[in-house]
This record gives sequence, C-alpha cells and structure tokens, in this order.
Amino acid sequence: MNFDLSDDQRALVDTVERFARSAAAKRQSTSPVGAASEDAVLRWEQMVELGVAALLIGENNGGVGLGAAEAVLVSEALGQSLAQEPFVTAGVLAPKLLELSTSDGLREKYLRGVAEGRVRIALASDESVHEFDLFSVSTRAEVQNDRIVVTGRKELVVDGAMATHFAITARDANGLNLFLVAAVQPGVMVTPVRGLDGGWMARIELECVEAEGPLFREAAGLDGLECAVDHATVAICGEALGLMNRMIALTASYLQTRHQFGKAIGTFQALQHRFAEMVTLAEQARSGTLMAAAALASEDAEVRKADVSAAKSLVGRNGRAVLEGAIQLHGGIGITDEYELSRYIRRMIEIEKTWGDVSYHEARFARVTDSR
Amino acid sequence: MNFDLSDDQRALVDTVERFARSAAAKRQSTSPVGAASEDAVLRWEQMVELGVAALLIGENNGGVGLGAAEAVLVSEALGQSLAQEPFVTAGVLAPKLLELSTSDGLREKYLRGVAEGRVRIALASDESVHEFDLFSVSTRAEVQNDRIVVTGRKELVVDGAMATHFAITARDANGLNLFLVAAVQPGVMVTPVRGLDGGWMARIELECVEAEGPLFREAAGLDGLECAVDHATVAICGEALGLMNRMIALTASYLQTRHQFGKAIGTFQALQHRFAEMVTLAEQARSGTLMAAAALASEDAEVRKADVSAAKSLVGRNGRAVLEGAIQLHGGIGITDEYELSRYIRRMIEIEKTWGDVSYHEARFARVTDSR
Amino acid sequence: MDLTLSSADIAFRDMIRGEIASMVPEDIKTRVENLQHLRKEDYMRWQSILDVRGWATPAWPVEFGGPGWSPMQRVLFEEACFMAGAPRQIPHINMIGPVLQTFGTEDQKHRYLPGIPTLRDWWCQGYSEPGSGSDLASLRTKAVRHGDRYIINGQKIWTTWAHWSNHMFCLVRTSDAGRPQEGITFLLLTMDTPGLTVRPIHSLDGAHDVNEVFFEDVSVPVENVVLGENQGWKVAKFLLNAERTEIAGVGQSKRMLQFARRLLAELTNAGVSSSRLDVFRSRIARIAIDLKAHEWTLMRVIDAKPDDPKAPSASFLKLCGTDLLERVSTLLMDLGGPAGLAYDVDARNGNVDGTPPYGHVLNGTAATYFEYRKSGLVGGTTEIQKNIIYRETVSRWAAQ
Amino acid sequence: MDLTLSSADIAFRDMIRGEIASMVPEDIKTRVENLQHLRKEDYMRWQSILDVRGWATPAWPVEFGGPGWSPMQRVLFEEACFMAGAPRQIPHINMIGPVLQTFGTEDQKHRYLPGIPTLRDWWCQGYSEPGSGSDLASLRTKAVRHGDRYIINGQKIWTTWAHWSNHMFCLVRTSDAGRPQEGITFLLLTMDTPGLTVRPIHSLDGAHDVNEVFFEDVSVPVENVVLGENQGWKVAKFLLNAERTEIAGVGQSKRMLQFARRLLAELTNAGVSSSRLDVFRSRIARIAIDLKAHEWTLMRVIDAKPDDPKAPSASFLKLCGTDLLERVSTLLMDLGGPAGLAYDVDARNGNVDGTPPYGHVLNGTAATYFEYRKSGLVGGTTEIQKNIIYRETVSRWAAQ
Repeated sequence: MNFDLSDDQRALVDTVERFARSAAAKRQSTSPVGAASEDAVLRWEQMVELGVAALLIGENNGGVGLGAAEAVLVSEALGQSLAQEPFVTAGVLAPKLLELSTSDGLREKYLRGVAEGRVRIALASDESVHEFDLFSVSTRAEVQNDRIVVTGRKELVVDGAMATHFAITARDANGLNLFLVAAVQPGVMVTPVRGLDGGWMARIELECVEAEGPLFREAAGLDGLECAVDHATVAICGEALGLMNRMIALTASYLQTRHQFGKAIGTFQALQHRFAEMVTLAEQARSGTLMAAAALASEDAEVRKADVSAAKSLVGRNGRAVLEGAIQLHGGIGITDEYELSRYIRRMIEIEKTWGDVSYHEARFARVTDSR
Repeated sequence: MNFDLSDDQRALVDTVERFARSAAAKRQSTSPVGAASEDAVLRWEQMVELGVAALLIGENNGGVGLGAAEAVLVSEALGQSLAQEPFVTAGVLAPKLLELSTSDGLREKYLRGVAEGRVRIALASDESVHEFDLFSVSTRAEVQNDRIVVTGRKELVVDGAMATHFAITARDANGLNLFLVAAVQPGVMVTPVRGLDGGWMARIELECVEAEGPLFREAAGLDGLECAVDHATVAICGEALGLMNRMIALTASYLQTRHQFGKAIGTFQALQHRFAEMVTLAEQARSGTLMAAAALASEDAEVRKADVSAAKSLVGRNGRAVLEGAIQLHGGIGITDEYELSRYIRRMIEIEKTWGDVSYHEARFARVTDSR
Repeated sequence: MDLTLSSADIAFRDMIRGEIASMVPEDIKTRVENLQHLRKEDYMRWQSILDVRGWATPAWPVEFGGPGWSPMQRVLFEEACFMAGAPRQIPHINMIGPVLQTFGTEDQKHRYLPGIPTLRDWWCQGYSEPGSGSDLASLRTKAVRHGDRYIINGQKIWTTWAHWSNHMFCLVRTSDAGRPQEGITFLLLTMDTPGLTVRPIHSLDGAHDVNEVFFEDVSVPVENVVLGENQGWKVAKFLLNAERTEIAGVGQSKRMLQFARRLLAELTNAGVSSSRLDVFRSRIARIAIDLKAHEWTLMRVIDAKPDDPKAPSASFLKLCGTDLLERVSTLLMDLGGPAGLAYDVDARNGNVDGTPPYGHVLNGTAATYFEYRKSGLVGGTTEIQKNIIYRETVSRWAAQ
Repeated sequence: MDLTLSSADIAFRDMIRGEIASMVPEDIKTRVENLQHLRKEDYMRWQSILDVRGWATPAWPVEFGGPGWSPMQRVLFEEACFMAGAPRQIPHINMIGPVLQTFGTEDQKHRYLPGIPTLRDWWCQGYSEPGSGSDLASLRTKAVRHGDRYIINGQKIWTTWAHWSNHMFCLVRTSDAGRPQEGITFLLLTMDTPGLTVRPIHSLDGAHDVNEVFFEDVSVPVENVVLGENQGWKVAKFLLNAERTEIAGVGQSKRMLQFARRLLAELTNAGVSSSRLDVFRSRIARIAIDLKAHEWTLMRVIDAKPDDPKAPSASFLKLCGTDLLERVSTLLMDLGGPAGLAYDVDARNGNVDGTPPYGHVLNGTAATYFEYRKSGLVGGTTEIQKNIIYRETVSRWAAQ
C-alpha cells in the first residue's frame, strides 16, 4: 500500500487538470437546458480525445485497464474545475455496467462504442423522487411479437439528456433486470430537468419501447447493477474531493487577504479553527474515498457495499460542513452567485443527493455491517 | 407574564441559598452508603425547618400553596450548592402524588406527615434498568385475607434508602395503580445502590408485603402518576440550572485567572466563544424550564407532557454541553475529583438519567406533538 | 416571576387569531406556505389590509398611528400572523418608523411616516460596504458638506430590496477625526437621486434580494440628517435594539418547521420507508423543542428591564435564532431527498406561474437551505455575537 | 498510489492474528473487554508474554531487540491485539525506547533499554506543570548544576502512572536565557531518588491514573541528561513524532465501539424498545464510518514522507481521534440508560473482585464517558491542534 502518485498517475492527473482548467471544459450553470446537454456531449468528445473514455475498461475489452484509484484521481481533477460531468456516467458507470454484464453479445456490441465515445449510456433506474432505491422498480419488460418492449417512467436520470442509450431497470417474468434502449425512437420521451447547479438530468418516459437485453442472467443482475453504481459513486466522491479542495483554497486566500478591524481576518482564532476543521474534514473524506476505492476491488460484495456507503455518507456529511465553513468564513460574498464558490457549493449538494444521500448510505452501511 | 422575582420569591431564594451554602447541607459524594442516607434524612429535617416541605402543598391541604415556579427557584438555589436531594422527592413528588390521589383517606392520613417531614415517601416505579418506562410494571397487588399485598422488585428508587414509605406501582385486577408500603416491615428488602456522584438510590424487593391503596380510582391513576413525576422532573430541571450556573461561574473565573502563553486564557477567541456557547445553552435551558413550569398548571395533559419533556431533554442535552465546555476550558483540573467542578459534572449526569433521559423525552415529546 | 398569561392577553390572543385568520388572501397564503419568494405587491397588499385595521405598524405608539401594543401583544400578533399564513412583516417598518419617531424632526416625521404603513414608501438600509462588514464602523462612503447639501460618494453592498425601494436610510462618513464611530452620520435619501445606481446581486439560490448601491456625487439636502452630523452611530445602536425581536427569527423558523411537518406527512403518504422518516421525525422533535425554548427566551428578553445585567441580551436571541434557521432549513433540504436535485429558480421566485418539476413544495427544499446560509452572516455574524456575549457575561459570572 | 495490501503484508496479518489470539490470558481479556481498568500486573504479564516472542516492543529495530516491523506491520499487529482482546500497549514503551536508541549514550542504552520490554522498568513522563499545560515551554521545574549533579526543585502534574513507575523521563529548566524552549533539558531519573514525592490525583471517574510529582532538592547525576544540556526541546519534539500513531487512539475507539455493539445486542435481548435502539444503531454506524476513515488517515500518515507538505499531519490524527473517543464514550453512556446511574468505582478499578449492581458492562458506561473527557486535553488540547493545523496548512492552500 502506498499513497504517493506514480509517474503515470501524475501524468494522467496533469493532463486532466490542464483540460479541466480550459474554459471549454467548464459546465455553465446558466446554460439553458438544451444547450447544456449539447455542451456535455461536446465536453465528453473532448475527454474521449484525452483517452479518458477507455481508462477503466479492461485490457481484455480493449481498454486501458486502470482501476478505481485512477477514477478517483481523474474525477477529483475534473471536479476541481467543475468539469466532471459526464465522466462519471459515460466513463465509469456505463463501461462498468457493460463489463459486469453477463451478456457477451451486448458487451461486444456496445463496449467499443462506449470506449470511443460514440455510445453514451445513461442509467435510468430511479422511479421515486423521494427516496433513492435501486430496487424499487415497477417498469415492466415484456416479450411482444418476439421483441422485448419496456414501459415505465424513470426520474432524475443523471446525464439523461445527452444519452444515446438508456440502461433501464425493469421487471420481466424472472424479476428485476436491466435492458438497453436507444434514446431516439418512437415511444421514448426525454424531458430535461434542471438541476441545482444547472446540471442536466432527465425524466424518461417509455411506452412500449423496443429494448435489448437483459444485461444479466437472473440473480447476477442485482449485484452487477449495484456494483456499477458503487463504482460511479466512488468516482463522484472523488469529484467531491476536488470541490472541497477548491472551496478550501478559496477560503484560505480570503482569510489572508480580507481585512476587518485593521487586520487580516485569518488572524482571528475562531476563524482559524473553523478553517482547521474544514481541512480536517476534507482529509477524512479523502481517507474514506481511498478506502472505498480499495474496496471496489474486493471479492466480498459486503465489504464493497460497506466501504462505498461509508465513503459516500462521509463525503456528503463532511462536504456539507466544508461548504458551510466556506460560506461562514467568506461572509456575504460566499453566498453570491457571481462568485466562484457558489458553483462548488451547489455542485456539492448535487453530489450529496446523487445515488443515495447521507441517510441512505448510513442505513446501508448499518445493514451490511450489523451482522458482522 | 413577568420574569422578575417578587419580593416573596426573592426572600425564599435567599433563605434557601443561605441554607444550601452551609456545609451541613451539602451532599458528600464520598460518604459510605449507609451514612449517606442518614445525611439525607438530616438534611431533609433541616429543610423542613425552613418551611420547604409544605411549600407546594395546597392551602386547602394545610400547605403554603406555592407553584411550580417556586419549586424551580428552590431547586436551583439548592442545586447551586449541591444540596438539592431530597427536596425533589420529599418536597415535590410525594406531596403532588398525595394531592393528586383520589383517595381522600390516604391523603388525609399521610399528607400532614409529609408536610411535617415525618413521612418520607419515595416513588418505586422502575423495574427495568435499561429504559425508563413508568408503565412497564409487573409487580402485582392482590387481596389476601382482606389485606392488599404487593410482590415485586423495583430498581433505582430515588432517595429510596431514606424513605419511611414507598409508593409502589403495581397491577391489580383493574390494571395499573399505586399503593403505599411502609419501608420497615417484614418482606421488604432495601438495598442501597451507590450513584455516580454518591447519590443514594435503592433496590426495593417486596415479597407479599402489606400495602395501603390504591391511590387512584382506575384510569385516573395513570395521569396522576405521570403528572406527579412531571412536577418532580421540572424541579430537577431547576436543580440542573443551578448546576449550570455554578459550572459557568467556575469557568468564568478560571478564564480570567489562568494564564498561558503570557496572558489570561480568556483572551483567546476560541475559548471566549466556547464560553459564550455555554452561557447561551444555559439560558436556553432556563427558558425551557420556565416554559415547563408554566405548563404544569395547564389543564391539557398533552401540553404539560410536551413542555415537560421539551424541558427535560433540553436540560439534559444542554447541561451536558455545558459540562463538556467547562471541562475543555479548565483543562486537566476540570476532570480532577478534588476540584469542585467534578461534583457538578457527575450530578448533572445523574439528573440527565433520572426520570427519562434525552432520548426518552424527545420521543415522548414527538409522540405527544405529532398528532397536533 | 409569574409564568401565566394575563386574562387580558388571553382575550387579545383569541381576538387577533380569529381576525388575522380571516384577513390573509388565499394566493398570498399559498405562496407563503410553499416558502416561495413573495413579490413586492404581495407585501404591499398585505400591509394595506393590515392598515385598514390599524395593525400595519405593530411597534408604533398610538400617537403616530400605531396600535400601541405591549411587547407581549406584539408577540401574540406575530404568532397569529404565522398561524394564518401571513407574510412576515418587512423589518424596516419597525425600524425606520421608531427611529424617525425618536430622533426625527417634526418635518421628517410629517414627511416620511405616512408612507410607511402601506409600503407606499419602501425603505432600504444602506449600512454594509465592500470593505466594512463585521467592522461596520470602518465604513468609507463619504458625505462632504457643500453649503446646505451633502455630496455622497462611495458604495453600499448587501442592500436588501434596494431595487424595490424609493427611500434609503444610510450611514455615511462625515468626519475622519476621533474614533471611527464618531464620524458617522445617519442620512435619509430617495432612490431616484441622480448619481445613485442599484446593481443586483443574485444569491446562491438564484434569488435577487440584495444589491450593490453606488453613489457618484449624490447630492442630499442637510435637512435629511437624522439627529445630527456625526451622531449616526447612536441612531444605528438604537436601531439594533429595535431589531431585537425581528432578529430572533421565530416566525421564519416556525414557518419552515410547519413546512417540514407537512412535507413529512406527504412523504409518509408517498410510501417512503419508515426507517428514513423516523430519523426526520426525531430531528423535527428536537428542533421543535429548541424553538419553543427560543420563544420563551424571546419573551424573557422582551420582559427584561433595559438595565438588567442578568437578562439575556439580543445576542443570545440572534445566536439561537441563527442556529434554528440553519438547522430547520437543513432539515428541509434533507427531507427533500433526491427530488431536491431538481430546481426551478423562476417558480420559486414567483416570476412564473408554472409548477416546477416536482411541485412547489419540493422545489423549495434545497433552495431554502441555500437561502438560509445567510443567517449566520446578516445582522452581525455568529462570531461577532459570541464575542459580544463573552464580553457581556464573563465578568458577571466570574464574580458569582 | 496503490491501495492494495501487499501479499507479504497479507501473510503477516494472517500469521499475527492467529498467534496473538492464542496468547491473551482469559482473565485479562475479560477485563479489557469490559472496559475495566487494568492492574499493573495485567500490563506486565502481557508484556512478558509478548516478550517471549520478541514482540514486546513493536516500534524497536532489530539491533535493539525489537521485531523491526514496518509501519504497516505495526498497524496489523495492533489490529490483531485489538481483535484478540489484548491490553493496549503502554505508550512509553514506544516513546522512551526510540528516544534512548536515537539520542542516548551507549551507557544509557545499556542501562535502560533491557528493562523496558517486560515493564520491569516502568517509565513515566514528567512534562506538564501546574502553570505549564498548553504552554509547555514555560515550564519552571529547575535543575541547577552542582559539579557532576543536577539539583532539581519544582513540580510536575498529570503524570500518568507515576505511582507504578520506577523511572521517569522529564523536562527541566536549566537556563533562563533565550527563548523558553532553549533552556530545557531532557533528564532521566529513578523514582526512589530522595526528595521526590508522588501524590495521587483522582479523576472524575474515581480512577487513579495520574499524579502530582514534587521535587525537593532531588539530586541527579549529569550523565542522566539525554542529548545534552538545553537540548531537551529537540528530544521532546522527536517524542511527539513517535507518539503519532498512539495519538490516533484507533485501538481505544475500536474497543469502545465493539463494547457498544455488544451492549446494543444485550439491550435488544433485554427487550428495550426498538425505537430507542434504532437511534443508537444509527449512531454506531456513523461512528464506525468515521473510525474506518480515521484508520485510513493513520495509514496515510504512516506512509507519508516526513517532508511531504501535502500529507496529513499528526494534528489531524489527534483531532479526529479525540472526536471519535469523545463520541464513542458518549454513546456508551447513553446506551447505559438508567443503569448508568449506579456506579461502583472499586469494581471498575479492578480493586475488588465483586460484581457491581448491574454487572461490569453497565458499570463501565458512565465511567467511560467521564474517563474520556480527558481526550481533548492530553497530548495537546484540541484548541492547540487547530492552531497548528491552521499554521501548517493555510498558506499552502492559499497558493493553490
């Protein structure tokens, strides 16, 4: 075990950071919904050129074969400049789902397209907007005239407005499974939904839509789905680390440059301590995220679930404390839309609410660890 | 509504404070168990001379007829010098129970003795040591040869080792009710239990013991019992205010006199802020306690329950934060048994755990207010 | 100490509850209860309705057309407004009014008081500056006297509702001599004065409440000074005192808590798992408990003699009030769950009549969290309040 | 960055777990798992058992008779000890040992090292003084040189296990010139030196761990100086570094968390209402999550190059470690419920063999809470740690 970046990792991070800092990479929270999703497609095409799309795909499947540690590093570097989306869905979630799929045919048909950025698959799983639950699904998949057709409604599909395909959770005669659906075809209605920071989620309505699948043999499906989402979850934890870095950096310079009562506000002990708490919380979130990245490689699904949930809840909880500290130490400017900090704050909350919030993941952690 | 003390109230508080400051009044945490209960009897006899025993008893029953506000003031004054016990049980809980009793005979037989300090009744209700619950009772009351006999075991009876009588919760053919049992008689075994701060609780074992009662007509009993305990609960909230006062006062002088790095530690902003938080939490606890004292007069039992539980949970929660602040601001001396603060800290925790802890009272509050 | 409400107060309470409940327009009530931002006309309409009954200016004495209520009656009035779903009152009504009544010239009273109750005249407060936040006394917006006029140059920031206002009261620097506090003047002006520009500031939640105000050779007659040149700090301190009850934020916290209970009921009906909801239920209980105690602290502050050193001060109210506003708005965001990811800023701001993706209630959850991040900053930061409490209390406690 | 354990480490982990599990005496294990205070002989017995295997001094290199383990192996050893219910190691073993190995003379090494592994020589640390807590450099216990001896006068306080020790290492003032740090000397002495008196201090929980130590003309030969006169601060800073992993408190937090889970199971069996227990279950989960992250922070600290400015420092470990110790001990008290009212200090201290009123487990709950109130005070207060973190990090972050 070793926490220093290797030369290859350093080079990867530098490349991604350079890209992320370029204006073109940045997500604009003010973009209208349609334009936003075009931006995302454009950004993804640029990332593909950097080689990011095939990063996590196994070498046997023609990818670079890097692991979760690298996914965290890339996400963090992107997050630092608010340029993450859609790496987590197109570069992590979709490839993982296909790699874990027990359908050789679908993997072969789609994985190359994913690696080349032509195919952009978004996971359409949620049906309730009140509580995250991968397995509470009423969407149906049926065989009609030898074709599989899917009917149902999916909410809050991350990067849904830019997808070429959806991976839909649906129940068939054998239970819950996943099916692939092309986004542009009769019976598919995609309604973009504006996110807190102008992200592009979508509501997907499917009315007897032709689908391919299932992605999994029965029983194998549930863990494959959960495992892919766990990979994506750790990647957005990495993004959150990047956001926290940036919030802390902005706060540090503000403390040193802002003066009140004739001195830099960073000379006040109460503010110093609040800053020290922010830094400590961010370090703890980093430790948790690295732990979860390590656990993704575990053969024991319970270990993976426990550590991923630990990390996601920790990142949500600490990230919120960091953003609240940043606001309090900045004063009024900290809650001003024009100032850079506001974007990091809103994105932090988006992350917290994506794929299970603190409460969800603490409960999942308790469930998995209680019996141990 | 008015928060200033009247002249009469001021005089009462002054008398009690003078008494409480005298060495004789103070409870010693180092006393052996037997001696401790003799101390308590002695202290109660002294308080009776001050007129404190009949303070809350209605004028129609020969008492002074003061209310919950005065009970809080007296408890606070006693608590400030760690001299509270046994006012709350002998001066509040027992008289309230007898006054609320629907048995005129028992009230007449015992209330005068209580007012004169001859009769000391302790409430023996708890059977589980894991969770406070007034109504989880398996002690039985049966009629045998025309006499009522009680059999069962009671835990953590507050002031139990100094009682002349016990008010026992027990189930008879009609359900839950209260019975009076003389402490010294065959079949009663009293085992003193040493408390956190050397308080004198007791385990009471009853084997076919002769009892008088019941204290209540069916149905009326449950609320009478709960109401009497609510009165006592508000009184120990008052005591907790006294403890907090003292902890804050000790901390304030320590901040001004202790020097490190060449200056009084009270010049460090982080310590100033922690102190400000302690003061604020104590004020909030005071507001809650006064609110609960007001609610004891309400005809609506749900209002009473909600506000008493609000106060007890607030006092427990804030009292703990105050004691933790006091320790942190004192450093090592704050956790030293020899130093006065340690007594206030341990007593604060005793209060928190008496008649329902924070978790119990928050749940009770939620239950009562949810439907509103 | 007498902890019971007098029978007169009980009668007043029952009367005012009944009346107010029948006075609030339905559409305003809906927006208030959905935690949407109100429009300027919503506030004005409600003030006009109150004005008919003489209740538009609860803190004003009878001689200036106010109801002459006792502090307890004001508390009961505010409680009735809360229960009826009325908008909260614009704080400036109870701020600039008493200032003019106490320090204003006859001419100032005559000219400015009549427009306040109905909000025909809407006042904003020009205090903070880019370089002067917590350290307000360091303000540098300069007013230089030329004959019978002041020429003002400088900039104010975080000016709430400057874009809705036609009047401003502000603090300007008229002298650099002595302590910084000694060279400050309290000045009135109209927002259409040439040289004055208002620039919007959008907040974290996309709302536009606050502004920057720029002064470029803004000319104001000297009769617009309140109390006298270089006497402004005294007026500002008086105002701070008048803000006492407002600063407690009781009404806003209660409104959000009510909203949280409603949301909890909706989530229960929607089938959200009870293990998830139980946690929220506990948090609601704890906040409700603290809020009840906070209301009693407010009453204790209101009842206290001004010179009683043992009474809790306004800083306690501010600290506890901020804590509650922060916690209950956080609770709302958490209750919102995944739906909080979606946010339609226009629907929340009341700029469009459409319904946001998951309805107005869920649309308000994360936004409310963002909105109330300001509570520890406005009206003196939490850090400043703690400094004050320490200074006010430590020696008294050490002497006990 | 490679986040997987090497196969050598995996093999070591499996070996050490198996071995340690079979080595812990049952009676000691029971006291450890009940959170009772251990007796001096418990610690000594366990060290002797470890010593047979050469594992008594995990941080010592092979040349001094240690096992020569890597930092990761030490972590795995400590984890194995935790899992087996072994006592935690007396911190001074890993403190005074490396100090002597690094700075000691040959004679000092020869004389003092052999007695440490078995605790035949038990060392205590004479640092804090009544007037010098957070501001350690202001210490005033004076050592004045007379020929080849120092004469010491003064007082130490909070000296853990001074009453069990036969040796002390301490900081004394040998010069008043220059910065306070520059006049401090690191000195060794035996506890039976005439003029040295130990006075017990009992803690909040009734335990006797710490002491006052008084020096009245205590005479010590100059060869007992480590490194050199007025060089003591350098040794103290080295020691602080050696304390790094100890300061994280991982083992103690895990022990208490394990105890909490056991208590929860007992309460479940005893029929405590599920609504009450669910709250505890959530708290346990949250603490367990933070503790896991804390263990990874510890590994990151251990792995960091000494000069890497971006690596988390020991102050992070101390801060998070304190937070966890405070929270988990608080959880225990809350879990204890009403039973926590009863407390038998003698049973907890292991002075009597009797069972306290509600058993050893419940007897430990409130006492553990009291015991761990010290965590934010010892080894540098929480406030001092935050000062350090700010100083260490703010400029680096501002430059990013």
